[in-house]
Amino acid sequence: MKGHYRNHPLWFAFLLHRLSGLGLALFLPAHFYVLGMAIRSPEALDGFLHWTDMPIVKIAEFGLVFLLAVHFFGGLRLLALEFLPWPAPHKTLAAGAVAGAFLVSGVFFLNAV
Amino acid sequence: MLDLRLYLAQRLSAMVMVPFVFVHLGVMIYAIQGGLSASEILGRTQGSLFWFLFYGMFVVASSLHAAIGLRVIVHEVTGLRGLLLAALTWGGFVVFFFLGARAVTAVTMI
Amino acid sequence: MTLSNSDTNLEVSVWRTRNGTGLYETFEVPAHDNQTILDVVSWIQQNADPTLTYRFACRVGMCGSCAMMVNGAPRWTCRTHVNKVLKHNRLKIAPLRNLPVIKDLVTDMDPFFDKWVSAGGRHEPTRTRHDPIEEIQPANEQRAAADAGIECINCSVCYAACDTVANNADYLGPAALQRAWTIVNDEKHGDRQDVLDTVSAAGGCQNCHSMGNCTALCPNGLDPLSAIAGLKRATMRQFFKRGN
Amino acid sequence: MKIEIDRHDTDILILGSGGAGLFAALHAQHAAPPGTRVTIAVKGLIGKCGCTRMVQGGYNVALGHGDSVERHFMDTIHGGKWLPDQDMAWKLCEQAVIRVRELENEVGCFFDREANGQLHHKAFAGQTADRTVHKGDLTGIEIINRLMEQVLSRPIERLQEHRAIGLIPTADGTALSGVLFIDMRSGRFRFVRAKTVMMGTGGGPTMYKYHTPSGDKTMDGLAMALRLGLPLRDMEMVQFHPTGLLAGEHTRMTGTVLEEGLRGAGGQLLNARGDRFMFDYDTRGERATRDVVSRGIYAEMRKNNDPDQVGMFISMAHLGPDNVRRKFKGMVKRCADSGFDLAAGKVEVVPTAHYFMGGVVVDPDTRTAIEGLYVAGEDAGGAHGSNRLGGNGVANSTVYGGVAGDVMGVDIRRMTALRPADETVLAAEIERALHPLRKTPGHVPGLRAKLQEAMWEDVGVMRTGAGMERGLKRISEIREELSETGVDPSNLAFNLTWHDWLNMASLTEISEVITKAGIARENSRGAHFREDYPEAGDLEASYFTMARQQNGVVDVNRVPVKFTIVRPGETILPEGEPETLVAQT
Ligand SMILES: Cc1cc2nc3c(=O)[nH]c(=O)nc-3n(C[C@H](O)[C@H](O)[C@H](O)COP(=O)(O)OP(=O)(O)OC[C@H]3O[C@@H](n4cnc5c(N)ncnc54)[C@H](O)[C@@H]3O)c2cc1C
Ligand code: HEM
Ligand code: SF4
Ligand code: F3S
Ligand code: FES
Repeated sequence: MKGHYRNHPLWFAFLLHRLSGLGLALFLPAHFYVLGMAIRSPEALDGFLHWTDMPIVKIAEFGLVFLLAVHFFGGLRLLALEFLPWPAPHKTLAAGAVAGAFLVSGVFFLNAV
Repeated sequence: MLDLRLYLAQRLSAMVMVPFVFVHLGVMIYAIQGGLSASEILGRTQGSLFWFLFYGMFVVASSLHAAIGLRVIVHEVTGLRGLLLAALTWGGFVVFFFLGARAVTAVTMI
Repeated sequence: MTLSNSDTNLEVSVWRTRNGTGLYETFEVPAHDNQTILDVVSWIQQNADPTLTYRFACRVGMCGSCAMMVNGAPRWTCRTHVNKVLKHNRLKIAPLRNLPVIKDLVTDMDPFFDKWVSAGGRHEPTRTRHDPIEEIQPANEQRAAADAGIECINCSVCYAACDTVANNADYLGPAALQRAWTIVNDEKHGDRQDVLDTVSAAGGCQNCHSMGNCTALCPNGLDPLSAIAGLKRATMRQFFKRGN
Repeated sequence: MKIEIDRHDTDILILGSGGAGLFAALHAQHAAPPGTRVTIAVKGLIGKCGCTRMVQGGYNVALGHGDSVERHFMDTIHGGKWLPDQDMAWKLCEQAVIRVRELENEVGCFFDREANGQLHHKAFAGQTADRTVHKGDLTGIEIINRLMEQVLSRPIERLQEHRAIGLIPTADGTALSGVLFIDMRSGRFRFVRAKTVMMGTGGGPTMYKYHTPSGDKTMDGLAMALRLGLPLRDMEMVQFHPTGLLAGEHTRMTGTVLEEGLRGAGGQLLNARGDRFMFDYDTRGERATRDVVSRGIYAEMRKNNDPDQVGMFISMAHLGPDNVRRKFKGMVKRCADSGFDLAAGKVEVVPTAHYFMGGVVVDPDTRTAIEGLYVAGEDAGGAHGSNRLGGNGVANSTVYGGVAGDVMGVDIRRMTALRPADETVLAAEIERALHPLRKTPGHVPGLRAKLQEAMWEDVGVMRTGAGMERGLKRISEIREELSETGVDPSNLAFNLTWHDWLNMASLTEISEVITKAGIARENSRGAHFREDYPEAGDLEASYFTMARQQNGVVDVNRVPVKFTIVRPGETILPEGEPETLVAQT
């Protein structure tokens, strides 16, 4: 029990969830904006999508999928914790969520490169 | 800062998004194979009522969800409250929703 | 009795209130085998600086008066053995977080109790002293849920540990909400619906992010996190039942 | 030093927030006419100080298993060795029934149930029925938390961390005007006038080297009553709990209680050589009553006489460590927190001063000899006589606290005005508190240790006339030393050292009374054991001691006990009732 008291899975899960949520919320308008370009010209969109071939953009995109995955599984974990009257294997749930997130984003990443 | 209604709105929108995100993630993993192109995306989605409803509901849910999420963070970080906080929440929602609606129409309407 | 007048000293930094703010002052305190944080603080007041202020009463973990921040974490000091928290022979002791400081290590606990009361944490009777005592099976599920949080000593450790409390002044906090959950499960309570309404208002249970510091640090091993999750479910169920 | 004093008025003022204080506040608020101001003032935080919160075992009430108020009463009289005020003891037993129902039904406590849903009762030593209701082994937390919620949620004025330092009478001395406090947080004086005052500061024999009560209890109430000239009774009666934790002088854990149930469940007491010894003193061995076991341990300690190995040991390991861990979860964890293994090892114990039977003389309505002052709980004498049954302490404070609230609520209707204070007494009490601030600062804790040593050695578990005379001398030396020991006056806000000094002042004053009362009782009853007078004496001629301070001198008289309900050798149990209903093991 030495060390910092926030040093436990549930608090990290909270932090991760908040940061990923925030990241997604900032990305969301940008994402919508890019797709919205399709109204004016599919070419503009294409131009942008070519961009996405660049490694740095790939990484950024991977980051987004990662965020979504993290937030998604973290959210599922929270919903389960809050809505299902289970006895409390909270920490396992938290760990599972992170594992799930890595799995999905890992698959995405492997596919992307 | 949340009360029961905002909380429910956020949780319900999260639940609504579960299948959407699932599919969305799947589509992205699938689509990224071989790179993205506008025509590929548009070819799949344009004129499809299914995708219109799919992305339409996704946008509504995520706008609501994200607006409320930001509200919480803003309140907890800056201490903002009252009317200003409400204005920010709904302002956020409107921005998300407007951009989102534009995107959906762009990709699904001909 | 082990007269362990050991030769090692602890290096103890203690928060002192000075001119409206404060600072840490450091003391050398002799180490002993059986020594709690409260003993360390008492030693300083009794032998090094008679003006040091701290609070305790029962000295056995029942009154919840003695909690402080010890090496960064909130703890009941009368039952925290020095060895459990000591880092490099050093201790850093400060007043409990999330409450106004009165002086040195003493906080004003009124906000904590005000929230306890405003979360509906008070029994509304359904019987009087002239009625027999209600027969309640202890194994009954609701009773078990009520019993789970009943040994709270209102020490405010969870309240200090919770970052949501720190960032959201209106948030009722884990202890008060856990008390409300006990009441919601107490079949003797007169208006349980009312408690659910109270805890669904602006500072209520919905603000908890399940970060679990409360459960991780409760010195009595209570689980406010789960109690609050219980409230979230119950308030939601009530919402859909009533349809408003 | 210019002394400013804040003045403040209320109608009903309550000192202390233990079982007595909180119940008094609730009942007073209910019984008094609408608009009556009720104020509760307390040395710590409301509900978070005092001993009611520390109650482990439980609450005695005749509510089942064939038990009756008569039986509870007879046990109380036998336990008190015929010294109790019988009307008070009767009211205690009778009203406990109502009070427990009030606690369950109105205040919101939940006491443990049997599987069938009925109240669970257990038996403490010295009881002839399963009588004690409880909430696990944390009964006091349940009682005080629920009471505290009721009080905090009502319009009752709170003066927290306000230490009462003087009861201030009117100029003619027949009635009380109000109470002088130190607002501990600011260090300022505050005088609060009230039409009625209830004192429930809970005694607290913390002048002994080993003691169980909470740190805020230092006999302030009794010392104030003494200075006011009120009679105090049974002051020699200090109950020792046999098994206090011995963890060294540098830790506040020392003296705290290891629960009674450990011995009940088969825990063994071992001496330094590892041998059991209690059967040398009593056929019931470790399961004998508290006073007997305390004397047994004390006698062994004296025999052993080894400064490096002071205490005896309690050992549970033979019952199976896992079993012990399960059954005594709280106790095992508490010991572990302070570095001891109760489940598998052995833990060093000493008898520890636990409860004070003596107190202010009151009538069964809690009225005292002075108009406007009421006393309830551990501050009041009479209900327990020479010994208190386990479980009767919290019953006493909650029953009589409630009574005081009811009675004040009624009495206040005929008290139309607040009474002016005797300003000379007020000034004198302020002067008294300021005394140490004018002396050269010294080491107050050292003096307290000295007093605790003296009381433990000379006025402790076993007493002799010569020992107590020596004790008196030591006390008066300590008193003189205290009067020359100062406190740094530079910052009085929340100055604990100043309060340590004031604590010491109260403790020394009452230590003297305890010792003088002990000298006056030339027999052995209950908690008071004299090696030079080991017999109980003629029961028919039972007397209690009554101490009083006049012109600065404490005198002790003997007053015959009135057997208003039952005489020694008789019983009020119906013909043919079995002697005990407790299954014998
Ligand atoms: C460890 C322990 C275990 C016990 N277990 C049991 C048990 O199992 N069963 C049982 O029946 N009894 C038990 N007792 C005894 C019982 O707790 C007490 O007899 C009873 O609770 C006393 O109640 P009270 O209201 O008179 O005083 P307390 O509850 O002690 O309250 C006294 C109050 O007065 C305040 N006060 C003190 N001085 C001042 C001052 N100068 N100014 C203002 N306020 C002041 C204190 O801060 C406190 O709030 C136990 C006692 C202890 C110590
Ligand atoms: C199925 C997908 C999703 C689920 C299950 C989900 C679930 C949740 C839940 C339960 C919360 C509440 C956390 C709390 O109160 O502590 C939350 C917060 C949040 N979500 Fe989501 N979410 C999802 C998708 C999204 C998306 C797509 C975005 C962004 C556009 C987003 C942005 C946020 C933000 C900003 C927060 C606030 C974070 C905080 O308060 O710490 N979420 N989410
Ligand atoms: S829940 Fe635990 S940490 Fe919180 S106040 Fe109660 S006992 Fe203390
Ligand atoms: S730490 Fe705080 S956020 Fe919730 S789970 Fe506990 S109350
Ligand atoms: S002093 Fe009572 S809990 Fe620590």
